[in-house]
Amino acid sequence: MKTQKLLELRFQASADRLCLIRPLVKRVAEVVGCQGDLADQLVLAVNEACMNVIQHAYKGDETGEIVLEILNNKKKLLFRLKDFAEPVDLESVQPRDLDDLRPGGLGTHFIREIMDECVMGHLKDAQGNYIEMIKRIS
Amino acid sequence: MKTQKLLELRFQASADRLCLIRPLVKRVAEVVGCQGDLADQLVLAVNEACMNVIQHAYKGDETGEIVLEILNNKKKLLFRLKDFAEPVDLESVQPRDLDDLRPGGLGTHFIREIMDECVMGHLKDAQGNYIEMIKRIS
Amino acid sequence: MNYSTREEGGYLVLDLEGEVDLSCSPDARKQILDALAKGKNLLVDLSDVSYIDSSGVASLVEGYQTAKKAGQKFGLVGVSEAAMSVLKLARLDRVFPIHPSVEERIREDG
Amino acid sequence: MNYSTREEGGYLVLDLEGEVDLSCSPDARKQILDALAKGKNLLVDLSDVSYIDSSGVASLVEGYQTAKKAGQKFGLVGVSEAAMSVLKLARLDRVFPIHPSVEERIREDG
Ligand SMILES: Nc1ncnc2c1ncn2[C@@H]1O[C@H](COP(=O)(O)OP(=O)(O)O)[C@@H](O)[C@H]1O
Ligand SMILES: Nc1ncnc2c1ncn2[C@@H]1O[C@H](COP(=O)(O)OP(=O)(O)O)[C@@H](O)[C@H]1O
Repeated sequence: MKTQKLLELRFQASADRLCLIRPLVKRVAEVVGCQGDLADQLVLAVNEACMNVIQHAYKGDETGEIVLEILNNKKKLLFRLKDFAEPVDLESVQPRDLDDLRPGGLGTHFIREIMDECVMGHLKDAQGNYIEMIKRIS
Repeated sequence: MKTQKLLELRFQASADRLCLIRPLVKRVAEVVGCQGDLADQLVLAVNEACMNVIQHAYKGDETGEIVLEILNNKKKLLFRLKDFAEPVDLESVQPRDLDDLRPGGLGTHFIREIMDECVMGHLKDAQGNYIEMIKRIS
Repeated sequence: MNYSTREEGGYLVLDLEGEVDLSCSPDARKQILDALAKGKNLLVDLSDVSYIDSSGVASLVEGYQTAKKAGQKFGLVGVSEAAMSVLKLARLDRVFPIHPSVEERIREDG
Repeated sequence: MNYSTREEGGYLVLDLEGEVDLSCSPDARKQILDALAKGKNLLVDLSDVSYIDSSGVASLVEGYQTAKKAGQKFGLVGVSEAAMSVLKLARLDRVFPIHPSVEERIREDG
């Protein structure tokens, strides 16, 4: 099976969009064979990546646009999130040390725990950033 | 409240995408205040409109692209579906007479029963068609 | 959508389960028409149908009409709320013979 | 997200309900910090939480740390499966005092 784009979503960088996107991500996960807890975890990871774009890339500017592309093939499910904000300092994207208890700093940790691969970069053909998150399907 | 675009979805004109879109439409309906049966009916209507694009506008060509935009304001929820197929004969889009029992011909009837307004037309800035379906929110 | 079949009281019962939409209604249609082509009396059990669209309903209409022409029995049983509200929208809730269960249908057949 | 509060056995119990995400976690945070600012011992009931994200978890961490500094009691009760699996991912299931119910917490307080 070749890699196919299942769908593409575009929405404003606003927290009230997150609840609309979660059921879709959950259904996608289920349809490609991720059941129960794993589907919920993928929902969490995609949600956290969107939150980071809203809070850190667009810094709360709700007019910013987010694009979520979901692709799959027989072996993996790929979530690609794009923003058109100023290029972010990729080195600064780090989870906190979990033993250093403080509010925050969990999002990137969740994403890394849940996904099998995760790459961030700057868009080539426009101003902005992307994050690609891959989950292998067994 | 001004009219805002809640989100935009793009997907190929393939029947296997429909099950991914339904949970999103359902959540949107619930979030704007359409509960239970009404949310399910809106899911059905949007699904039927997508089916018609897949079957009649693109005539089964799964490489065709469908765009679903969902907008709302305090008074209404708007679903705008766009395709880039050859312009369709708008006069031919008619439900069957329900008393004339035969398989098929129910989709447009469902849409008209469920939605408060429904307009079809040809795109202005590209080859293609649109259907706008409006549900008033009380 | 999943489906399974069983024999009960002179009927073939076709159990449909899950979402009966355009991606699988051709399958449902085939199951229905195949059963009728074998001369079976057919009941379609919709109790586990969580969603059905117009293409799924069209398969049921085709089954109903095919059975009628051939003089075979046809009906729906255990129609879920989700399916019933679609049948009502299509004004088909009074066209199809509908019973709460296979047993009730058999009892009514007498 | 919905929330409500009640008093039980010397605690203020804050019931969170539904999805605790970025759109409402500032609200949850405010409820938690307001209760602690009033000098209450606080239990957050998560039994009806169907989803919680890192911003919701951050509010709980902030409550826990604020209470600790002020010498007030804090804990989670009735943590739903959905919430527990997020707390586990964050390795916080062994940091927060967690009890099945308010009664159990009170019993253990002695
Ligand atoms: N999409 C992003 N754009 C810019 N910076 C980011 C992005 N995602 C994460 N970061 C940076 O990485 C840090 C850690 O992120 P995270 O673990 O999600 O925790 P939090 O968002 O609570 O700070 C953030 O504080 C931020 O500096
Ligand atoms: N999006 C569309 N593009 C082109 N033709 C359409 C479209 N939607 C509906 N039609 C026309 O209207 C007719 C009735 O549609 P409908 O009530 O949905 O029933 P069915 O799709 O089962 O034929 C279709 O047979 C088709 O000719």
